[in-house]
Amino acid sequence: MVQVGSHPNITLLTWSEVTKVDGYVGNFVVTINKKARYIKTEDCTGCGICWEKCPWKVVDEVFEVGMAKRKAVYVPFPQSVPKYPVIDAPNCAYFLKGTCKACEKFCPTNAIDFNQKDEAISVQVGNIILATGFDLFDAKRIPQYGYGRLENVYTNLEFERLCNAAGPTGGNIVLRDGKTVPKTVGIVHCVGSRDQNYNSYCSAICCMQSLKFAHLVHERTGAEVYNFYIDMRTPSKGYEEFYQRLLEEGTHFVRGKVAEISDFARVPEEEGKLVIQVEDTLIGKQRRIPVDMVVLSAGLQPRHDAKEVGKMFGIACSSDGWYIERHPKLDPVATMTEGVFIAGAVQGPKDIPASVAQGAGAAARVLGKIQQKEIALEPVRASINEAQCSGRRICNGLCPFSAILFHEDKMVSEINPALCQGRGTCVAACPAGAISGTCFSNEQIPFADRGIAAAQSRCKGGGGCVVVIG
Amino acid sequence: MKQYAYYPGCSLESLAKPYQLSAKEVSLALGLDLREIEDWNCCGATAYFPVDELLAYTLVARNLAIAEKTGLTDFVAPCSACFKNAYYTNNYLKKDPDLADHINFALEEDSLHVEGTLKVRHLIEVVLEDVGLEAVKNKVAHPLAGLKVAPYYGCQLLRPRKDHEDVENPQYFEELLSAIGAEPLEYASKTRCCGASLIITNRKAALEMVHLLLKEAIERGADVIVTTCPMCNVNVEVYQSQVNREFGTNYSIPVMYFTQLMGMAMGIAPRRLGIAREPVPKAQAPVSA
Amino acid sequence: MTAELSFNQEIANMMYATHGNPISHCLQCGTCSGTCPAVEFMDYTPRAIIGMIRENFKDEVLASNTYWSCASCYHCTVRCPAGIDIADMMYALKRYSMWKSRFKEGLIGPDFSEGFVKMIVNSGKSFEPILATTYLPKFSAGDLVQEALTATGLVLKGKIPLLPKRIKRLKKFQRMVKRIIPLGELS
Amino acid sequence: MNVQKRLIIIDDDPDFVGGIKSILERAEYQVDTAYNPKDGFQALQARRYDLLLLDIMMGRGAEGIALARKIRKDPKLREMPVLIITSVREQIAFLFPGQAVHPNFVDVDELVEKPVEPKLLLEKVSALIKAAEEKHLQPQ
Repeated sequence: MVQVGSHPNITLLTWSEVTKVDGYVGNFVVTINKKARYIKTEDCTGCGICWEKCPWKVVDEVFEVGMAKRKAVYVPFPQSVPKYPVIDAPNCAYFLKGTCKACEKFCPTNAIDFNQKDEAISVQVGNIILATGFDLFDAKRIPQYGYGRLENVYTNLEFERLCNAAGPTGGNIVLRDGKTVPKTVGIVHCVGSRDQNYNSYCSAICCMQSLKFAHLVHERTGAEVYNFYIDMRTPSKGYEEFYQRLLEEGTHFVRGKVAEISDFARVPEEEGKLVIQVEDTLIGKQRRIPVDMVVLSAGLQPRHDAKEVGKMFGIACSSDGWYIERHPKLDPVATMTEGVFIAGAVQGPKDIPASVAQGAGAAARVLGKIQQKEIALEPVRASINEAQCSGRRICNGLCPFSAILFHEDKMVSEINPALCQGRGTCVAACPAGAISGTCFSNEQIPFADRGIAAAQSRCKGGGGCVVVIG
Repeated sequence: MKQYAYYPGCSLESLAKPYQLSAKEVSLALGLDLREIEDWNCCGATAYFPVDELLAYTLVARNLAIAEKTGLTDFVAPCSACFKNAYYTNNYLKKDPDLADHINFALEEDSLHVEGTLKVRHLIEVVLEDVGLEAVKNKVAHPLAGLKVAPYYGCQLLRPRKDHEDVENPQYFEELLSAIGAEPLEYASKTRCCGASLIITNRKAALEMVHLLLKEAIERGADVIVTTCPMCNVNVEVYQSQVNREFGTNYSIPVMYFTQLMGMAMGIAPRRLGIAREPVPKAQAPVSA
Repeated sequence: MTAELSFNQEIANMMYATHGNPISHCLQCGTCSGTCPAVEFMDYTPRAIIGMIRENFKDEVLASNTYWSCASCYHCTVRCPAGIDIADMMYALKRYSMWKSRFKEGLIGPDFSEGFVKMIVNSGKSFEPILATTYLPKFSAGDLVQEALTATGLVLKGKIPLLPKRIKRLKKFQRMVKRIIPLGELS
Repeated sequence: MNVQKRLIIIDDDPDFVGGIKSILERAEYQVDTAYNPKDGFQALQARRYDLLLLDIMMGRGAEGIALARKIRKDPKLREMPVLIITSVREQIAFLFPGQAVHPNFVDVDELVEKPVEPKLLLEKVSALIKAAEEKHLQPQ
């Protein structure tokens, strides 16, 4: 990450948001809102004196998931790149009350600027890679698991902080009271995943993450660990071996989706504990397992604003909300919009190695395009016969790729061949019949039909074929 | 005064008479005009479906048809089982024209016709939605300050609806209890089944289920368990002595209908709310109405 | 081919109107059995029953007490991650076993349902005290005493009227029933 | 040579369906089957049948009756003869003990109770098909 920050050919814009995308592959114009940071980045050295001196503490809801505080001037996490901090205006004493300016007083390079304003910039780019990541499933949506209601029920992100040496407890796995080391820990898989009531897909990372948690609990506390799973999914290199190791470590694996977690004790052994009620499906009995701490492996879900962002970049979401790739097997990196690529969990749940691989793939695809200097497009494109176009603009709003533009002067529409993906909606919609699709003209279709019929008559249904028409 | 087609259900004529009395008193005081529909029949409860679900729907549809005939728009049931049956039958009739047609053929014998146009509601929903917490607060004459209450929703008031607010951890009963000045307790078992439908067919299971409900309410320090359903109420109340015998416990906690508690807070005489007819005395309830 | 219609499909055919064949979607995750308040009184857990239905263990399923131990509280139904209405499936099994008279010996459930339906068809209303006493012979001696004590207590407290009610238009009501179930001469 | 007659059985009991299907097939009928009223009705709409053998207790309850009523209201299906084969009396005998299935619950052509004799079954089937054919020819 540091290399990225210092590379001469990479401009890193953090604390910024894309507001508009125009143009097409090789010629995108991206409008970006650079939010006011109140720090002059050209002067800031990232020395950290400002956040040391800032007297205002704010609960860090993002990186520390509400478990620790940060200052009103802060960097999101210690290793973040670039090194410049940002002033959290809604929580800064100066912005709230008009006084303080402690950071300004102590800054050795005079890099604080309370007068900074948001700034709209626009950049011209040839290709775009979207890697906006995911949101964590909100465990409060499953009230029977008690998150937010029962104190010692944690989410995976919270537990992640608990294990971290730089985290709120310095890496000590303790209960919310900050001192008690748990003697038994329950780790619940598939929270909000593989469930039609929430997200029906598998979140892919939770099994391995839960195994890691179990291992850390063993290592640091020696506590008994119960993992509650539906199916154990460890399909990547070295993962199954890790599972074996956990089995050797004596982790209890209870096959069953947890039904509910309660703090009400039915028997004396349950007093003061959290009770996990589950069917142990391997035994065929309902069990109530008392534990001190519960970790919920909440699943991944698309970013809350994935739809709007996708629309801005001309790409679509699946019914689950993940961005749709050009082809799930043959082209999982490109999208239906030429020049826009996706990497990481925007495409679907995936872990770090898979995200890194896809990111590298996307970068290579972009480099390839730059290298080529010109692009080869799919032949299937629509075009408008200017003479026939009645200028009624019916087609204009239909194109999901905004490929149709309108010439007010001539009162005719025109299709940008670089943006058109040959979907044909406009062809069908044009009342004047002015739009035709390459390879799909009225004259060609009967021939294509005949070709398909001939192919069908020879087909033995073996599958695996690709019929190319045109 | 808004009028409602009121379907009391069989229990309110026998075991749950206090519910009937208190529901009527409280509704009147809150400005709800419950019009009991004429010549209604049993809704089939839970024991009818194992035999013939179609017939069970027909039974419910007869009541719905009688209610539709009154021209009123809302069908109100105080019993959760009746409510659930009416709610679903009403939906099925709307969704399945063949079913509606066949049932209407049967209803012809009683010169009735059902459309499935009613809004089927439970009494507590009517109190919350049509009267509202503010209006309830305004009617309270003797706030039940200090009365610790275990709010027991039971099962069929909430389920199997999924479209309804929060079926796992609803809060509206607690809000209603707070509005009348009582102190609702955190009651983890509040949506757990009481086992009423098993009390005859699988007594051991039902007693165990009642046992757990009582145990939690008492250990959390409840003065009273409040219910929204005659089945739950009778089950949790009447079988306490049997639970004690079965599990060697010594439980004795009053069980009341939410309408009784509301009535007390509103200053209605206990006698008119059917209080003092219960097997478990209400002596512990620290209310001097 | 016809004789090979699986038990799974038979049960799906009982539930076709409302649910199609959702049992096939079961993940065997055990949420239903983990949730069930009556599970310790069942021969097999609800999840196991679904597994057995799918694998055609018809005799074992029908001979179990599981489906007659369901309290119809629908907690499993609302939690099921596969969208299966498990409580409704239990009803389907009850109907199946009633229609074929194939259920575990000594259960009260089938008799109770029979009695309940009979009572409603005869009077239009249900009346708990009569029901309870009807099944007293099936209770053990201890239960019997307890039940009798409770019932007597309730009558004394004025909770139970001594006579059951009937609806007014009973004849028409019964003719209505006969249009649904074509049994008995129409009067 | 006679054109083969095509029948359909709508009954949820696979054992019973299997039994009568083989009897009917041995008698040279073409037999289709459906195990619930919905599939059955779809099949009836998809092609013409010479006779329907219908069960009563299916799905949620006595759905065979609802189906028979629906068929009788359908102008295309109205003419098709229906033979109801049921054990409804046994299935919920307790409701009206000792009483017969009342015959006029819906306008059907014939009703027999399970278990049914193969010989009787074939007689009824052929008589119904014949009667329907004659009825069909008469008006012309």
